[in-house]
Amino acid sequence: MSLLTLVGALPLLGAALIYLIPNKNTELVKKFALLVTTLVAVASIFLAIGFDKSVTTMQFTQSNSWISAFNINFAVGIDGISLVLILLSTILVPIVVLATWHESDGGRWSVKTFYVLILILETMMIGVFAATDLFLFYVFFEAMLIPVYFLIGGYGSANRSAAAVKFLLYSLFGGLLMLASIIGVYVISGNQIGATFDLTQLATLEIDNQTENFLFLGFFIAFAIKAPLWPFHTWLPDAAKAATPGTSVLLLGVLDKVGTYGMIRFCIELFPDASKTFTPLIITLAVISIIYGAFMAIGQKDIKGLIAFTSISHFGFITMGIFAMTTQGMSGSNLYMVNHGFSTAALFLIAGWMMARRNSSIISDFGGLQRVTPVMAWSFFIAGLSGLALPGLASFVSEFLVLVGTYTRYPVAAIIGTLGIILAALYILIPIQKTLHGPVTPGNEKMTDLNLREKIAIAPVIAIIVVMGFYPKPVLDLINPTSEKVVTNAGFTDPVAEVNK
Amino acid sequence: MAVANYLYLSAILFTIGAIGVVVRRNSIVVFMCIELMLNAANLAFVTFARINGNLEGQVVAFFTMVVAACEVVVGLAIIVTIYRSRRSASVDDASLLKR
Amino acid sequence: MLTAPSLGYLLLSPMIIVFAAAVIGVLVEAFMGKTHRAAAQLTISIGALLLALVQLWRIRDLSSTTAAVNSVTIDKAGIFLQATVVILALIAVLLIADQENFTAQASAVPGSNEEAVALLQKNQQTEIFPLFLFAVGGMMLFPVATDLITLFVALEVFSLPLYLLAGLSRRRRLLSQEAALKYFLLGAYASAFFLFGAAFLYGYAGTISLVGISAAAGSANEVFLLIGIIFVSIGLLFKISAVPFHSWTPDVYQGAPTPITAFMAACTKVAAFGALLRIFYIGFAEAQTMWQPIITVIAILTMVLGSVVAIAQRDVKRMLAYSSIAHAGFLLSGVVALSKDGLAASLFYLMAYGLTTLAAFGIIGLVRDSTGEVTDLNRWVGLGKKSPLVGSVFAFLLLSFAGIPLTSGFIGKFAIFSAAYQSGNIAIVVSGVLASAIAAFFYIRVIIMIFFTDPVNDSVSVIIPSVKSKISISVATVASMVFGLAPSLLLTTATNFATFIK
Amino acid sequence: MINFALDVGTTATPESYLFYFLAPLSVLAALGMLLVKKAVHSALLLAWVMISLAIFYIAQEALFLGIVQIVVYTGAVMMLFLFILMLVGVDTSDSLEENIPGLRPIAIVAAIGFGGLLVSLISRATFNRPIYGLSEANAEGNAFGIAAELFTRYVFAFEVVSALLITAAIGAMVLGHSQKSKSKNSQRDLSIARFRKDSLKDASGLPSAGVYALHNAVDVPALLPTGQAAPSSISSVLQARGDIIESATFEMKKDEEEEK
Amino acid sequence: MQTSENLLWLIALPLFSSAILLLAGKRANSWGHIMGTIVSASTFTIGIIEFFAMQSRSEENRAVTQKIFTWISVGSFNVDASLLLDQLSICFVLLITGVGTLIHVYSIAYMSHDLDRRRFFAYLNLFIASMLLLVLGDSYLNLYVGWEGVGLASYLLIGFWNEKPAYATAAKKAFVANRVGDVGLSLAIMISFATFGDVSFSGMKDSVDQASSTQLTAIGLMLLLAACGKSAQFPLQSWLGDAMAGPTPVSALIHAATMVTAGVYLITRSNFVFDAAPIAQLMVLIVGGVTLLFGAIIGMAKDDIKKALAASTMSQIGYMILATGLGPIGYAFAIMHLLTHGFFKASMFLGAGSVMHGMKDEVNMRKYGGIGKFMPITFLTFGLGYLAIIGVPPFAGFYSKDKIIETALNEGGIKGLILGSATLLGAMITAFYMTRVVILTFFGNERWGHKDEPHESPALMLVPIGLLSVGSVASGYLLYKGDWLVHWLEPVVNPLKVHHKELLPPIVVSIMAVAVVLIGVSIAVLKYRGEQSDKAPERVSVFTRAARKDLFQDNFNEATFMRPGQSVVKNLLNIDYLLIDGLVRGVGSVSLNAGNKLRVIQNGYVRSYALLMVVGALALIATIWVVTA
Repeated sequence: MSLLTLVGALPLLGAALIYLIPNKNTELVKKFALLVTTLVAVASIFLAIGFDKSVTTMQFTQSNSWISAFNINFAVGIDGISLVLILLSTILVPIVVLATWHESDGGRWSVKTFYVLILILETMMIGVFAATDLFLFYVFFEAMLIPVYFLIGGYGSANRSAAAVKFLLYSLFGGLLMLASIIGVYVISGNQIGATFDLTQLATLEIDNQTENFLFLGFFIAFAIKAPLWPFHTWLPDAAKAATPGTSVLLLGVLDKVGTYGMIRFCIELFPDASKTFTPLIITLAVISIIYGAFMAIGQKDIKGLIAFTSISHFGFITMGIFAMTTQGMSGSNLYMVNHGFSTAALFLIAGWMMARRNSSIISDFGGLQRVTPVMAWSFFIAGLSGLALPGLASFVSEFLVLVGTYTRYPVAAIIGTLGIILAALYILIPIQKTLHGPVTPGNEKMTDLNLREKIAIAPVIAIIVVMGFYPKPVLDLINPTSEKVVTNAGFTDPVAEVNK
Repeated sequence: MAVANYLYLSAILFTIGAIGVVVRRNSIVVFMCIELMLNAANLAFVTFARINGNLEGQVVAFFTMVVAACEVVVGLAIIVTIYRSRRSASVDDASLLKR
Repeated sequence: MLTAPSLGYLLLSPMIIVFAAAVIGVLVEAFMGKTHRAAAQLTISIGALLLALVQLWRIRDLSSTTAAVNSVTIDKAGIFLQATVVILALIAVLLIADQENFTAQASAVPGSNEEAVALLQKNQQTEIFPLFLFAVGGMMLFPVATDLITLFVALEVFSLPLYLLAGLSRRRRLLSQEAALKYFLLGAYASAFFLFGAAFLYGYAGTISLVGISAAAGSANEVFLLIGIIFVSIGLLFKISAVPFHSWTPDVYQGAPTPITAFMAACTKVAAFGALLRIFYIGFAEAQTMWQPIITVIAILTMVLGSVVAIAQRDVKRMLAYSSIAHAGFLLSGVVALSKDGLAASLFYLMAYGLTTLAAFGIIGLVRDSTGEVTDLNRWVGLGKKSPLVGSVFAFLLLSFAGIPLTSGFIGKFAIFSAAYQSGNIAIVVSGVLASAIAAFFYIRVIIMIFFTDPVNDSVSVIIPSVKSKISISVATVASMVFGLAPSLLLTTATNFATFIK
Repeated sequence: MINFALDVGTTATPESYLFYFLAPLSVLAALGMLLVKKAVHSALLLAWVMISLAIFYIAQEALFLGIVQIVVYTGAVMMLFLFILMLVGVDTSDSLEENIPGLRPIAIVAAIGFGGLLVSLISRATFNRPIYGLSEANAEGNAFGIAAELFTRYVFAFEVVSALLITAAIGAMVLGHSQKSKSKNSQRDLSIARFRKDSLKDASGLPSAGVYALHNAVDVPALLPTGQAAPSSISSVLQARGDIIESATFEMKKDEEEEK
Repeated sequence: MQTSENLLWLIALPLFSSAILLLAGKRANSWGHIMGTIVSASTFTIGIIEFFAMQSRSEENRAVTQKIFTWISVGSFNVDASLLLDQLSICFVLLITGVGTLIHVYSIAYMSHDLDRRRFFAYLNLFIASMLLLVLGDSYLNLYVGWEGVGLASYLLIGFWNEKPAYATAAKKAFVANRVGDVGLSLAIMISFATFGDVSFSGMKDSVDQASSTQLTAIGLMLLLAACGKSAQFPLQSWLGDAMAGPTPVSALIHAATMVTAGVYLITRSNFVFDAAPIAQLMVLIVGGVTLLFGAIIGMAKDDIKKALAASTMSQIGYMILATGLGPIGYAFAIMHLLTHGFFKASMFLGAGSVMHGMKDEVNMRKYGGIGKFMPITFLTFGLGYLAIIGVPPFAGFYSKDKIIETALNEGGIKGLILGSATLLGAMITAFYMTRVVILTFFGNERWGHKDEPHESPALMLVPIGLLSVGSVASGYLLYKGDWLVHWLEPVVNPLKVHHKELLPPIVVSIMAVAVVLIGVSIAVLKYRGEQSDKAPERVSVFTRAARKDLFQDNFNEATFMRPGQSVVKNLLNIDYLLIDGLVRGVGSVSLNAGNKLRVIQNGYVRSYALLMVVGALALIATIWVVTA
């Protein structure tokens, strides 16, 4: 069994053990969950250490026959892209657990169930990024919805069940379209090279244009919903508003990345020709997402809705970078996924603490927090600055890479995209002004600042945001070879600078 | 006269039976219409047996009669049961299960 | 002079055992005292089914077209289907054994004194067991029958007991009797269509054996063949509840006693699909190009209508009825595929769906108030809070119906759509996928009601199931779970057994 | 290619006379089934159709079936129908008005379309083989031929039919037979009960329905010596059904006479 | 090129200091300001050391670099975090750290009553670090980091007293306006990468000949946009007036001496682009010219002393930008004016701060009057600054401004005429409004309403002002003498490569300049010599009204960007809910409706079920009827 499988199985094991703890002993449940998730994080760091950056093939591979009738294997393995996303997930989960210590207390179900769901979700998250078998990926992709559905529906705030359903239905709809495409790919593979779900083998298929386009769309719509790309985005604000902050962090920080990850791993790698055909369309959608999400964010009254829409804007950047088909765009997008994960996590966790203290998520209910709760305010501020891609903080590098990468191929898209930079200033600074600045609004005078637990939880995130802003190299080193490979395999080479022609 | 005429007759009787089920409300009459349809089918079998020159069709018709007899027993039992509870043999009255 | 026909008793033994047990059951009914009748009947039923299963295991590698002088073909797929029926029936019989669901005295007028006395005396209609066994026998015969008359007889053999059983509910007897009446009238109606079609097939081919029909290609123009195919299909499509021959399903599912609904939903589907597959794969395979578009359209209509109407249902049994309609549509893709893969997928799907259905109806039987089962969805609200285990299991089953990965429903759907896609029938795959999306909506709605809504102050409770029900529900659920997580075993078996011989 | 509708199996003239005589009649009878009000008339018309078909069977060299059709079908099955009709109320007549909106027009259109298309389709059939006729198959007699098929080729189906018969029997029993909750009272028990009651008014037994009344139908109450109606004289079953005729018209008009 | 290990410290020291001050929280209250000041002073020291080290090297070896680490490397996009100190940057380093240190000292006293003084110093240090990074970065991307860093510091400092919503809004406005400029910078970088495959100054400079003029023009225009944002040039100037919400030392340091001049630095640094892109260069001229008049006009109408100074800053930077548009020779004069301006404007701002300090934070000059006698030292230093800014010889402003006017006139033709008159007109207006400021503040009747007399500020404030006013007296001559600065900058901007013909002798130009200044001063003296009301006159000309409203710039922005923006947001919210989400919900309700409609078929009547079957059968028969026809 490879280390990768072990990392993936660990949370599941933890969930099983937690199940044995008596219901009443909630503190023990929480501590144990923290322990398990931290262990997973540490184990995943060992993955990173053992990862060989010099090769672009899958590493830590393992393949066991699962459903022999369809030649489905339990096949996992990681390359640079998947590794960084797995790291993102495994690092975020313990932080979420620690940060949202009391989130599960008032839920519909027991605290224990909450952590069992979280741990199951963690396994799924690792699985979805590690799967090298298309079918296995799909299984994780869909099965992942269930714990999230219950996390939103069971522990969320008002409107949770409607939001949970919307989330689930949207995702299922996309998933089913993808299923149709998967079946198509599978059948075609059966006709050409013997039925298989192995990604590397599937990438070698020769599919006629029309079919390829349809298959591509099946995958793409599923991922666009997941990502979410305009106009498939409407589930996200609702879900983010209804979910607990912790769940939202996982939802926006990790789950949505499956969409953009899928675009790289499946849309582009399996259907390079169709990707080429649809690139203009997708770039257009991405640009619309950037601007649209930003405008919508400016108009939000609810802090969670705001963060959700900023994410839509950011996902526009990520998608744009991916389909720019340049190494800068591709690496930038990958890096952006990681950075966005941490920035949004920080924003959402702090917003969560703010909301828990004020018992409201309406932006205008806050004000003057910088006076009352300086540490919280500062953390929020820094997270916000990362959200607006301030140089020196994590998002900048990735956003800039995306823009540069896009500019070299699609200058107009990049130019429109840069407008997002201005709007970002608005959508971050307006709420910051309303919440942190100004006179202290009535009701906030007695608000307490972050306690030690919360400080410990947020510190690593802030640290990562800052460090990744100045020194993204270690992560880029992991990402670069793979993204170069993806771009090359898709039949693209980076545009050459004018002076070097 | 063409043997096919029997088939036309069979088809017409079958149609009448099929429509009878739709238009009549008395459950016993409805059931009788179904019997008419079975008879129509039997006529077709017998006719085809003649055309095909083997007795299989007749055997089927024979089976049909037996089966129909059993069906009648069960069907009438059900109708009577309903009648006893509802004091009505109209199929329209038995329409609580809907939508 | 006639020469005595020779029968392959070994190959027929599973069916014969079941029929014999039914006859013994009738004798028990006649000669045994009231007190031990139920136990004896249950023992006989279980024993016979187990024995049949053992026999099926013993003959698993055998095959013959002449076991019953050409009217029955025992082959791999047939044995698999028979085994499926028997296994599902074994689970169902445990649900049926819970007499709480059945009327104490069918002949007593509902609400009459006589009924009250019968209830007071704890009378039982133990005739249910022989009727059940006859039905099982018919269901076993149906998918292996290879001539039209045996098909017709088998159809009636399993239908008649079901008509009767549908009317034997203990509570809401008027509804139950109405269900019986509707089922009977429409069932007989459909049989008439079947028979009429059979006549034309006979007219076309000069024989009523399926092999003969397929061999007769060219002996006449296709008019009679087409009339025959259409009308015979109507009879079978009725049994599998395909649109537009589905109308009976919701009414009957709702009105019949829940264990019977369970049995009906699971086993009838297996038997009817078994027969349908055999007829289309053997009898009509030559005319593939003619019927494929028609069946495709029906399949699409069935999935879509089943899913769409299910959304609007307020009664859990009706909802599952519509869900079963939708699933019939999915299963028809396997028929349309007309390939070994399609057959294997159908076999898997039938087993998986049957298990899930049994468990789901089993659970419906547990949700009650003082007047009996509560099937009104609005009163299921908050069930997950009252009984987390039952709620979770039901939710799992719904997810399996919805075809979420890691459930057997998903594997089934995947297998069957792959086969359909493989056969070039992409329209059916796309519609199937879209219908699944619609269908997901109502399954999820129920999950919301169970888990995410606060219970109304209403005295619905989950009864503590009897040991029999417990075994039945848990076996079905666990099996369904296992086939979802590790479908290989069943899939491989299904693939190995996916052969019809001519 | 043989045009089925025109050429296949041209029959002898007598048979065609028979057909042209009986076929329209049976079609009319079948249509009549749909149109008559009373169920019992429908039953009789169906019996007529069945007998016509029996004749056609015989004409088509299916002697055995023709007989069975008359004996079993028309004789037994139809009698069963009539019996049940009696039970349910032989007089009850169906209102032929439609109460499901839109059903009838659709049904009529569907009927015409269904029948028309079916007939038209049959007329399109062509055969590549001649009509055989049954003379060969019936060489040893029609009954023997059928028996030969039934007991060899279709023996299994034949055996299985027994299951059907048993099912039917059990079904009828389940739905019809009531397990008596206690042993039935004997005549002796009944007399003792009668005399032990408070009043000896009806110790001599109840009058039969219709006694002394102007009409002796079962649903007309008997008249007591006083000339008043005795409701107890009517079967409790009829009473429960409400099938009881207002007795006033049959009573002796005592008051009027006294006045005179 | 030589390397130096000291450069990192220039940035790291203030950055760490800032971080420490922020993280330490209240514990650092007692020593935070001291540390901040010491750190700033040490950067100044390093700057001095580097300056002398540089001077001691031969001309071609003066520039030094330091590579810190590889920052971003993807495909052909490689950017190191690496610093470059050359003749141009050292000027800035010295200005930033020098003036910065003085302002740190000043702030110790000025902010002594503020509870958050520690935080203030943290921000100041953060600013110093970012500004140094801006001028030391060896590529546009590194510059960009500093560029946004100073924007952030500016945001934090303007909004230092953000309890007042107006101040917080001003901070936000500044940041957003800057962001518009930043878009220009980031686009410039993108185009540069697409054109040169490189974003470092040296790399681009080497292959500038191979680039097409379209690309270079695009880069130039985008850089100009960036400069407009940062340096408050037309049309992005509107934030500067509002930025006066920040504490006065901030206005002195950031919004007068250093940050706002970053645009000038950027254009000068990109001289190789602009020299090859005439259209862009022309745009620079236009922007500079428009802004210098624009600022001057606004300055005439402002009653808020800080806003009047801010308008003047805008105008003076207009001069600098205009100078950079004049080509190689102009760069040096732009930098010269930038440096002298740094001294005298900082001095005047601090003087204004001193006045406010004595006047209970009153900023309205109409409520001043006759302060000169209460605050003699402030009056003196302010006066020196005043003389410098209006360009009276031999004060600093004279040398630098005169050179710009002269170069503008020397452009010749219509261009020279327009530019010359603009600069001369600007000089006249400057003289007018600065005189107005001085008269209203230090002369005339006492118009403050309260009993307490204004008092002189503490020494800790006066010393820095004094030192700066020394600068405003002397710096001009020192830089001018023997064209020192022009020679110093030669390796960077090549000012002497292009020979300029002189249309007018320099002395004539100087006389003209002094003449217009005198006219301006005279008008102001005539207008404001008598008693003044403490209220602004209501009945004023259209021009004054327009000038008071910043020439309707805010109204324009509001009408052009804010309002439409708001309505876009509002409409999008509706569209999102009604159309996009509505479509999704629509699908849901359509299915539900369909479900409900179809349920009607299930009417419970067994006969209609049978009919449905018949109809179904009919449809099938019809199908085969058609097929077999």
